[in-house]
Amino acid sequence: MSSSTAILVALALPLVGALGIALAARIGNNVREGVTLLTASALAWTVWGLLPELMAGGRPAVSLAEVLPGVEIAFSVEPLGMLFAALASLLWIVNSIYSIGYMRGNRESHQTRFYIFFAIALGATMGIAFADNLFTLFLFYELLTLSTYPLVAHKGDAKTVQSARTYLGILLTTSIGLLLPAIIWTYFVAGTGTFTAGGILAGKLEGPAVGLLLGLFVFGIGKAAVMPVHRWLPAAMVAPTPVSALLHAVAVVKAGVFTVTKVIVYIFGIDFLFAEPSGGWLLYVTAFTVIAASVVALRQSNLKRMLAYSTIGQLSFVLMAAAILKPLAEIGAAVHMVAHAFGKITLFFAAGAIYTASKKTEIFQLRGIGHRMPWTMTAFTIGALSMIGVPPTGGFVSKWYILAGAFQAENYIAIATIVLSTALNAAYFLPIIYLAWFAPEDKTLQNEHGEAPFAAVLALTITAALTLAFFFFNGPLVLLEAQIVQATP
Amino acid sequence: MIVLFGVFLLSLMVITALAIVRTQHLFVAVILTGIFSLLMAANFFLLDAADVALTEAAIGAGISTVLFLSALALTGEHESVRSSNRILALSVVAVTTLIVIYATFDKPRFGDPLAPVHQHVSPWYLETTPEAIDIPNVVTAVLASFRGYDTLGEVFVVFTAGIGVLFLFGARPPRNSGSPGTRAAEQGLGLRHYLIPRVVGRLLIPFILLFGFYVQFHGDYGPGGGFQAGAIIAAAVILYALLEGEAQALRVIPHKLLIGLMAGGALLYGGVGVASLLLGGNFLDYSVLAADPVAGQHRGILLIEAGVGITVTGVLLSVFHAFAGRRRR
Amino acid sequence: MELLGLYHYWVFAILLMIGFYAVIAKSNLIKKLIGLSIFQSAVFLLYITMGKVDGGTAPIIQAGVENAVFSNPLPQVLILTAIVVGISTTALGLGIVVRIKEEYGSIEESDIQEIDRR
Amino acid sequence: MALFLDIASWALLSIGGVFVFIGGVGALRMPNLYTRIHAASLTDTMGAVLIIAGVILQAGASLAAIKLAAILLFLLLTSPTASNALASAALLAGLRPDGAVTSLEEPQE
Amino acid sequence: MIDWSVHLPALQVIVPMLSAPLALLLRPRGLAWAAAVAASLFSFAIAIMLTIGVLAGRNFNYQMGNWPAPYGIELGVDAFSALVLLVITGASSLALLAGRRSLDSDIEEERQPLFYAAWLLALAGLVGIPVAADAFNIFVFMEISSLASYVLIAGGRDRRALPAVFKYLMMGTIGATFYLIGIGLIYLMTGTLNLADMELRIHEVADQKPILVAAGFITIGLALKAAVFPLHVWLPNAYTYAPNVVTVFLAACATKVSLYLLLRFDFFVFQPNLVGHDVQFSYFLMPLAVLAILIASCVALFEKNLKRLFAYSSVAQIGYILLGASLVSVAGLTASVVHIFNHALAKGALFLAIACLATRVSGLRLENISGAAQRMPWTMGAFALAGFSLVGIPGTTGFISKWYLISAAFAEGSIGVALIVAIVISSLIALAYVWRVLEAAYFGDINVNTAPAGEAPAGILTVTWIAALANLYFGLAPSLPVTLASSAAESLLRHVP
Repeated sequence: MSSSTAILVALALPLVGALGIALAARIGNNVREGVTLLTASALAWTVWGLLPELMAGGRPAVSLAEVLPGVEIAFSVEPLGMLFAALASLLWIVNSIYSIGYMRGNRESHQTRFYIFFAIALGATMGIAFADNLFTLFLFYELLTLSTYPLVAHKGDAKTVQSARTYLGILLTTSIGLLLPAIIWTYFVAGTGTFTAGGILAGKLEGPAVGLLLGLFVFGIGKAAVMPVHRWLPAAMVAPTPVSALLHAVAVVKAGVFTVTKVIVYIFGIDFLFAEPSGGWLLYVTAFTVIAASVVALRQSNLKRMLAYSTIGQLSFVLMAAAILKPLAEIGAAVHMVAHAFGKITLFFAAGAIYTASKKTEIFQLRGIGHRMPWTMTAFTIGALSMIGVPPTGGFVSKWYILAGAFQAENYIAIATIVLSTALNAAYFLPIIYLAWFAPEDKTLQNEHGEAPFAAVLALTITAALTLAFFFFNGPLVLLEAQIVQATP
Repeated sequence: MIVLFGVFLLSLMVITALAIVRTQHLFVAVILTGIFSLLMAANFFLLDAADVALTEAAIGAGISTVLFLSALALTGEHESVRSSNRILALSVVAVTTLIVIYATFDKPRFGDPLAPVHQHVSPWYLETTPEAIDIPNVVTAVLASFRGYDTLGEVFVVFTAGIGVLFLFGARPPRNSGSPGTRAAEQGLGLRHYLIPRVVGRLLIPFILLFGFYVQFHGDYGPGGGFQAGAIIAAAVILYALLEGEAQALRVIPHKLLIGLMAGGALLYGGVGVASLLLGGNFLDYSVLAADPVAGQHRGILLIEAGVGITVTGVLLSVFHAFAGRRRR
Repeated sequence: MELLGLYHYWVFAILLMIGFYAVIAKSNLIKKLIGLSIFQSAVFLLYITMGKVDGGTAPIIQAGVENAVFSNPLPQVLILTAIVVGISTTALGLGIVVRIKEEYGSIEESDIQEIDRR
Repeated sequence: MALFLDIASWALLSIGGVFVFIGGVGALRMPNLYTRIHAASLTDTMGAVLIIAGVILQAGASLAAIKLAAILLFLLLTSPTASNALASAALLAGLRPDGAVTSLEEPQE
Repeated sequence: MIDWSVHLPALQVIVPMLSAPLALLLRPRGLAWAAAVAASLFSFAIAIMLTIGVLAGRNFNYQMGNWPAPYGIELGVDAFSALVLLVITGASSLALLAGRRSLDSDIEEERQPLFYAAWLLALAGLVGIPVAADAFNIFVFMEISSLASYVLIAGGRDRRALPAVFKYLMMGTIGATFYLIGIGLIYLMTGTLNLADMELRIHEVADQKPILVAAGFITIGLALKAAVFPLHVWLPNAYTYAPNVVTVFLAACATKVSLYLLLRFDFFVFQPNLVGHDVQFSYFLMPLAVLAILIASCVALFEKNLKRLFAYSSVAQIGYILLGASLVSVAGLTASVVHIFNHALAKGALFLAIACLATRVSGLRLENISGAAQRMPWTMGAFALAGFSLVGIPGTTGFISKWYLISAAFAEGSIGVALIVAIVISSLIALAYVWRVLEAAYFGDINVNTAPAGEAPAGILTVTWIAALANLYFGLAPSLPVTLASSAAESLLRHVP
């Protein structure tokens, strides 16, 4: 299969899958979930199949249609997108396994709708990953937002719909209100929106306008959850855990940071932005978000909300890394996306597993749960350590690169933030681990339960393993991402 | 002398208009409107617009008064005193008027033969008509041939109005509808019990019809044409309906026939256009209708005027019947 | 003559005003229609006035009469059309008024708004 | 001769005008509908006849004269009929000829 | 043998016009409908042929009765009018095809021939305006279309349709009469009625008072008929109480034609000659447009009756069209002309979807359709698609308009930014009101006694989906409207010195 067709297949597969799921659902649930798994693995296979060519420095591309003069729907694969796509497609398999366990364990309703929209969301994610220009990216960005709404509003009761509305409201408002003008502005100034190594705005725009445009982009891409447009993420936690796990730890939020990084690298160009002082505010905002989010996370009692705020922090962490605008830092940003993805999905899986097994959602309920659910809590611990950045977990690698970049740029604010946030992460994760393993469980509330369903446990074990493995085998990834930086003159 | 007369008429019109707006009694208002139209017609005549004067007299003073009266019969004759949003009205109106008056200052002098109006297009009509169409009445020439497409549109406006009224009155009136006017009942009976009007009316109707046809076919030579003729003929039939009762009138000219007239006239006009299209000319190019272009023009004008007359008659009559017959369903 | 010219135009303006006022201010629907027809006939007056030529006659070419001055035929044609359009509008409007009377039992705008509000 | 015709026609015209004037005054001043109709009918009988006759004399022997004559004839037929119809309509509407009602305003229905 | 392609402009008008009396004579049930559909489709085909011709660089001029302009009446078709013709005939055909069943329920059988005749007359009148090149002829056809559309609206079942129509009739007639006054004044100063001739001859008298006043009267009169913001009061009720498919037809094209005329007249006749007229034009229309966009959207946001909700949104959309025009730049005009096309698509599809709903739901209010999507998924799907197009979600036609409008505004500098803010805000409001409906339909729980029995009839549903998919198609491959619009914009601006 030629690489350009591979791209189209990768885009079409999930949608076809969604159709297949809809039809299979008439036959039976097992068939339906079979189709899901099949689609997921097929997708992963296709996407990973693109990897070798990319490592060799190839840039497969395909253009579909020219919508307006100079504005076309086109796709191309480059390291960042490849990374993102590979990550999402890989984790979708794991997540599907997990969802089966979770959805059945909790006897959720509308399961078919759930799987269908999940597939569509993945399709949108692929579109974002492979988008070759701003317009195409925006297209799939909106599709992702709309297709995840039913997933968030899954439960359908008043409270859920309310927070689902917040979710949709913030994401659509920011995207139409800020991102779209930013995109049109870009096209208007540069005459094109195609992602080009080294950026397209150099010389086209200078002075405060750059800062303004950057602002439109950063806050327009609400999925990146930079404060103050982070509110949707905690709101989205009403969704079933698999959704939170894949979408709000990986697909959606990563789509956000991924887009921002891509804009910084390929639209502005890091050198141009580095030279342009008016873009400097990004670092401060993200740094602030990192700290603030961690502090808020510290004060959460609900496990999933705590994870949500931790996610916000980590996202801004990636952005801050990108905003350092040094090659090493950019690599670090990319690596951290992966590391955080593995870690955070593990944590969410664990949270979901706990809920499925024991219906526990609050942190203080977790006293001594480690003995009842050893697998789950082990995975949880690994994930938490990765968040903090303790070797031998993936989190350490990324923090290392970012720190190196910060030193390279002699950017002391960044350094301080990294150190501080590490401390804070430790401050809100370690107590849980302590409670889970060493605190005696209180007999007052009845908790006669064992491990979560097998599928769930299997899934979270796999991700935990990935988290560990990433510490040792991150070479290829770093090489791949290095291409971005070398590409920039 | 003429000047004084013109001023007199205009002032009279203004006074009448004011009276119309002021009176509370709709019946009076309608009658005054008729008078207003007559004054307007006289004024048009002073301004050398014989055709327009005739039309205004026949349609403005005649038909529209009849329509208003029959509508009044169904709705009641008194206007409630309160009139809404005076201030707004006055301000809007004042502004408009001031603008219009402002416009009058650069206007070319009244009756100035050198005004652009008389310099550009109309001389061509006056010159071309004798050789191209060869009928004395230039107005008819312009109406029927040079701007025949407008007239076609106009016929269809009338047609639309007819359809509209029939459509509106096709709906069943609800049970709890308002008080039936007394006059409607009389229209039902006609003026049976008035001997003299019936006799005289019967005597007159043939003459009115005759005059109608005269206006129809003399339109090329003097003032007149399809619209006026249609109105007059319709008036004759309406008079008949008033005398003999509407039911009788419908027996003479049944409803189906009226519809047929409405559609037929319009189709006749359009058909002439299509025919000229098929004979290789442009749409409504009568010259191709006969070997000799001028003869063709004559034929075309005759036909389309007939179409106009038929449609107007049909529409006016069906509208009248629609109003008059409203109560007794 | 000059004055008379302006007088014609001013009468046009005044009639326009009267009709327009009736349309806006009157609450009675039939009165509104009457106002509308005055409004329109004012415009007719404007057109016909501009067609007049000093010492002209109706544009009907008599045989044998040489170099006669004719008034402008075009405005007359336009107004013939406009008059017919006017009567058509009036007829349709009256039809609607009658139907309103049947449905609402009143032809006063304010009453109708009242009825609809409840 | 022409002079004589002119004088005659103007005489007719002015007398007709007088009649019209009288009719108008009557229509305004008379106490009730019937009397008013009576006065008004004067206008379109005598008034009209005399004026049109005058105009005919002005026109001389031509097509116009014949048309005018026809108009005259129709007027003589219609206007009395109209007055009659009006009066009997008023009677039917319940207006009694005793000067009770002194305005054109009909009683409200 | 006759070369029919020469006669296309004339045929465009006379086909629907002459089939109206025929439809009236076709008494038996359904035949009138069939005739109407046939005529409408035929004129749609003619419009397509004209468009092809225009795209091939051919420009159609037609001398009625073979009398040379300016003495006779001239017809002319260029890119702009071709686009408008497409919109009108297409909307009419779709609405008629969809309308059979729902009209049967709205209108008694014996009245149907009259109704369809009126429909064809409305169509004829509407197409007559873009085709005509003669100021007075435009007036005549304006009246045909207005009278006919009064009739169509009066066909509504709800008695409130009648006062609505009466108001429409009043304001419409006033608008037309204003236009007539304007024409009269211009004629008084130039002695011609032919638009092209007028443009030339108006030049030497351009500075005289009657011309300025005429410009004012014509603009106001047309603005009245086009429901430009403060003069829109007739529109909401008229659209709300008309029969559903009539709303589809009129909402798609009635006001558009007046807008077309407004632009055509202003740019062809006044812009070239009146000094600084373009500035006055902008300063007069831009504030109105912005107000329309913002206020009407807000009203729509709090409206509970579906049809009135989208009627108000129409007022806002008219604001968009004017906004683009008021920039007096190629980009701006392209945006507004494209939006004439796109908005017609979006609104047409929306009202078609509403017509589908109306076949099952009684009383089109927000609370009645809660949960409707579970009973009529296809209808609501089309509705959602059209709704997104209205909002301007990428991939739909609405997005194309927004794209052009915003990029046109960027060229305007500081004012442009303010305009963009207004546009963005109103799109968000639009998003909000569309979403209210969708949420009620999809996530609201079914109310047993008002919930629809089942899916709408297949026929109307198919048509609705055709319209909805057209939104998608022209959103992804908008070359046709964009090409027409840009050449229209250039031809309009060519007249501005």
